[in-house]
Amino acid sequence: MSEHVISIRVYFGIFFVLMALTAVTVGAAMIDLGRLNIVVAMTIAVIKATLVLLYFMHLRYSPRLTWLVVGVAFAWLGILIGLTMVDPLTRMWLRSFVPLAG
Amino acid sequence: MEAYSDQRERALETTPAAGPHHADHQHQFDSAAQQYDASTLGMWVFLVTEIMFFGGVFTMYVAYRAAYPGAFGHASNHLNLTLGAINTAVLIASSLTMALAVHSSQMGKRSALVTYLLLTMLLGSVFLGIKGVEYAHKFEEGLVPGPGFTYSGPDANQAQLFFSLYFAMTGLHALHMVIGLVLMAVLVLQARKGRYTKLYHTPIEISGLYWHFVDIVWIFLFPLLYLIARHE
Amino acid sequence: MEAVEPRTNYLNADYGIKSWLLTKDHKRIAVLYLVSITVMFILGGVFALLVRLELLTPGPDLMSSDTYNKVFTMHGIIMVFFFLIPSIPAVLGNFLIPLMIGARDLAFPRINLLSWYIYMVGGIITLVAMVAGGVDTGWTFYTPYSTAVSNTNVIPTAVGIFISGFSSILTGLNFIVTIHRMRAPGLTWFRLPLFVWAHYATSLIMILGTPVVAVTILLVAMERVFNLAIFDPTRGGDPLLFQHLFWFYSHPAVYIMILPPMGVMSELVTCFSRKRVFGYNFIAVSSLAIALLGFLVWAHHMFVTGMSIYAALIFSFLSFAVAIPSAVKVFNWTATLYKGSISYDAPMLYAFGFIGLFTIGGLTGLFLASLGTDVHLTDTYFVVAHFHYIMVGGAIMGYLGGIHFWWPKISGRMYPEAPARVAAVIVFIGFNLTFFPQFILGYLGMPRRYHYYPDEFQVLNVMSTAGATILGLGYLLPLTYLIWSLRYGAHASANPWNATGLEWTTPSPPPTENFHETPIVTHDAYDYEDFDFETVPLQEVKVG
Amino acid sequence: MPSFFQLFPEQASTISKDVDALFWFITSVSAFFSVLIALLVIYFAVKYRRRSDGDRPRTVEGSLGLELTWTIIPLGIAMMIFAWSAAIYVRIYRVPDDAMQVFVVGKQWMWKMQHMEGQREINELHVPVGRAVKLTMTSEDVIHSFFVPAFRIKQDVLPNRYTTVWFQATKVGVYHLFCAEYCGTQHAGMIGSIIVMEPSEYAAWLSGGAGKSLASSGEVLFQELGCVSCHRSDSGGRGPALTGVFGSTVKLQGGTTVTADEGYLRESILTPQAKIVSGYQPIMPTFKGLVSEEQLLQLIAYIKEQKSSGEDPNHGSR
Repeated sequence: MSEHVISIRVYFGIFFVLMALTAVTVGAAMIDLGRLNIVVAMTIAVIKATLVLLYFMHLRYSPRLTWLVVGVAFAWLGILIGLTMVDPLTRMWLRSFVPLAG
Repeated sequence: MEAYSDQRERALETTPAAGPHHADHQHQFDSAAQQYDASTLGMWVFLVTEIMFFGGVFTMYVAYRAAYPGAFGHASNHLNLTLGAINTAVLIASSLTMALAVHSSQMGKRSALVTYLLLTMLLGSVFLGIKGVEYAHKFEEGLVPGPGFTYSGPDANQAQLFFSLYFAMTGLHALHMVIGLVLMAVLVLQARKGRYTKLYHTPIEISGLYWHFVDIVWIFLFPLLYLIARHE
Repeated sequence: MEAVEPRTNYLNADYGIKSWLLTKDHKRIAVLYLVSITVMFILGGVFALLVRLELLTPGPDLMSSDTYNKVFTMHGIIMVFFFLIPSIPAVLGNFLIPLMIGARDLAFPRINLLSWYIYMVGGIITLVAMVAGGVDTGWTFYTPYSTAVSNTNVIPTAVGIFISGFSSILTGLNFIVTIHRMRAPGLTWFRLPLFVWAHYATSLIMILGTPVVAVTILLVAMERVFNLAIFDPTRGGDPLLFQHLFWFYSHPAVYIMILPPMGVMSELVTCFSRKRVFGYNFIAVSSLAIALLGFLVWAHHMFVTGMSIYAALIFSFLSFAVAIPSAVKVFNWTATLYKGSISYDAPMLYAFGFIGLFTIGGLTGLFLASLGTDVHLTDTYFVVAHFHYIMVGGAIMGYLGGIHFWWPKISGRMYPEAPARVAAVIVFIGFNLTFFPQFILGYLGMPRRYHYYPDEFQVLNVMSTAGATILGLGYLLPLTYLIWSLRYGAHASANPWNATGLEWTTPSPPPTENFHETPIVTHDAYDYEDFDFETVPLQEVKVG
Repeated sequence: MPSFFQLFPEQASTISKDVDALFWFITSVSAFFSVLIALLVIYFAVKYRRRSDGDRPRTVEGSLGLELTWTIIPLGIAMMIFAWSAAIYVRIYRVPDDAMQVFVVGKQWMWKMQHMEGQREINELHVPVGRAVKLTMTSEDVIHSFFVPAFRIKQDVLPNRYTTVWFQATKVGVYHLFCAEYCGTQHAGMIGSIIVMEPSEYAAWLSGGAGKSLASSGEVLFQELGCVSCHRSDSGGRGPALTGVFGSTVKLQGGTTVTADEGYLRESILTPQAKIVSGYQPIMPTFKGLVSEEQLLQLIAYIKEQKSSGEDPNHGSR
């Protein structure tokens, strides 16, 4: 049984980090960073999600197969978004297509 | 993975094959350990499908935000940031109480388990309540896509895309919350009956995985929906 | 063969409707699926015949355009979502995977039963929508036609398909966990039958792809119900985005349909040539390669849609790559025949048919992966012919081959051999006569989904309709004699084909718990050289 | 028109021979491999048929060399087809600069064509032989697809967007035009003819019954809709002057730029707020619902003719 008991202190620690990161992401959104705004927001979201995955969801103490499963999920999410976006992002390069109007 | 059949071979040594069914696992498994491993793997695989399910909507979001950054920025500012941020905090807190519920079940503390589950349900309900208030505001302000859409900002058409995605994403998320609440209600009833012990509490664990996943979805929804172009 | 003694097996362990509807036995659930998808197959087949009858003449004379559009739509929806996708996985996979890996059941028997109920609910909703007026969007539900224009039953049909998607997801989930966690001692990954490998790859596609199409179809319904703007071009929506999300699943779905019959092929070819499969590792890994690469090629359905030409170049390139693992499989099966001891039993005839038709189906895919020719051929009958070679010539041939092969295991009875061989030949001839002319029609430029057409296309259409009639008769034969065999067929021994594989080590039909003792595996798959052949003369077991 | 029964479609455009060459190349590759597999299967099935129930064939071990051979050779052939076909594809969609322009609007269930000279046709398109023709197409409702088998071209026609394709006919005659993307009840009836004529006959056809040219219809609209009050020909208007704007690079607010093509002009008329030209106020109202797809194309034809140099405005060339 690959069960692992995490101490309550760790749970509360992660909780406070998550709360702090929420405050940071709201604060960062108020500052004009240009294109960096979205990068900062997404980086913080990824960090928060990773913390939840690793500690609340015990991924850190899970077998390698679980890591593989999670990895596959995000890889396929990447395929879905990445390969889909190849089309709209390059659509106007050669043909005179402007995406849409309306 | 490769070693798994060896693992099962070991399990067989302690549990005679196809022998009398033991109370601590279902008949198709050889041991409680195998059942536990299968159940958690099953939940993780299910979460993969959930990631792809939300992934479809996220793809739509990415495509349209890339096409209409301005419209999305303006429309985003019509969302209530305070309520959104409070909800984020509420949901993270509910994830904490859920983690504590799992912890209590691992320790075999029945009453703490029930308390934490109820707390999680309470926080989940608060989240849904606040979401309901936000939805009501959107209806009053005419920000619901369709013929009644009265939006004063520029690019009203593309703003409809934003609000459609807002309702689709938060709606699907809320639906998952409701399912989670139902799951937890069942867990509370079972826990009260003493169904879960220090040795057997797999349903608590895998429901916890589900609840944290719903939290993760919100962790992405919050900045994507509420935090665009807030500095303008 | 020894006298038949009453023996408890999964079929006679319990009686009554309730014992079936509440069963958690994977074998009984497989039988439930077998009955339901057969009904769906007959329905879809009737629609196909209606389409072919209408196209016998150039004019619109059998039905109105509206009806015709609904008929081909229902043919597509029923065959794709309610027959082909569940066919081999839900029937043969459900029945055989636990048997093949030496387990007592799938990991989650209740979820398995739930998946059948979900399938039934989705199917019934779709059929009700059909009876209540039908739907005319084509099985592809392209927006904005499906969201803004069609005034048919799009919403209930979409909901039905959305629901049935979860049946597929749960089946895939169950298989993955079962294959990971419940293999018998000694059954390492590279000792697994290739049927199991194929189903593992199929399950990956089911869990990774199905959710995307589910949410997409759901949003199409939402757009109609709540007037959301998701794909609506008048509010800035991009109809091509729908196509991307739709094909992200629906192209890999083709591999959901073809990987399982490929798995069946490996079992048939080895058993009936009594040889270890040639290049086991390559066939196993090529299944995974197909599952992965299959997700990278979807936009080859969109080369003329106004998609970016750079995206078209990338997707075309990747589409050629996915052809390779399929080719590897075909070459390996052919090489397996070399120096074998080949018998011509009915399942093997289907296997020969599969190899031939799948080869043609796969190779004609090159025309559609290739950008320059796809522009001319896409949306024509060339595409129709191509995917029917894969889905009917490949998937259904494989399905029928598998059903014959495992029929003794499932039913405990032998089917009559002579009519089975005749049926296999008729299906092969009827199939080619139906679909080969359509390649030419497509090259000449006849578009798909046309209710009526210019006169010069008639001769080929008449050939196609004639073939469809033969094909339909060919399918009726197995339906008849298989049902006949349930009562009059000879009793089957545990291993009538002298095949390796754990499923043949347990009696036919198997007991509810599958194995009285958990088997311990010490050999590689298809180890026919060290196999202990039973000397029961085959003739005695068979009736034909 | 094609005969009663045929096996090969007509070749009537410059691209069709190239497409067919590739088609027959892939056909021969496919035929070769199909026959190879079929012969091997039949040969093995006969030669190694089970002669007695006691047959115990020996295992033939897999061979890495063989596996690599039948991986690499098909891969090589596939890559060759990819390169060949990609070259043809780019040709089909890269419009030559000297192409004459025709505007196409698809709707359920008809094709509406507008020539630059003002002729309008429904479900028929007259074109001269030997001249490149560029089609700029849009749809009023659902997705359609402009398919001329004899030319080997096909392009989907989308609502709210322009797509383009071109062809150059090589043979005088009448050819099928099909809608190839399912578009509803009368999809099979959304057909028409491409009528390829000798240039002289085409000129005669053009001059018969010609009304105002597309650009002059656009000019009338430009006056009627009041566009002219802001988009004055000098630079003092409240909106940017449109002389020479087509094909130029426009600076937008926020520092980005955009090429002023048909799609950009269309968007600017229907959704003026989407892209504001740098130095101007977002004051233009939308003309969505006020102009039809055909009128939009007329306006665009007019704007295209407002060249800054003294080019001949009567030709649709860019």
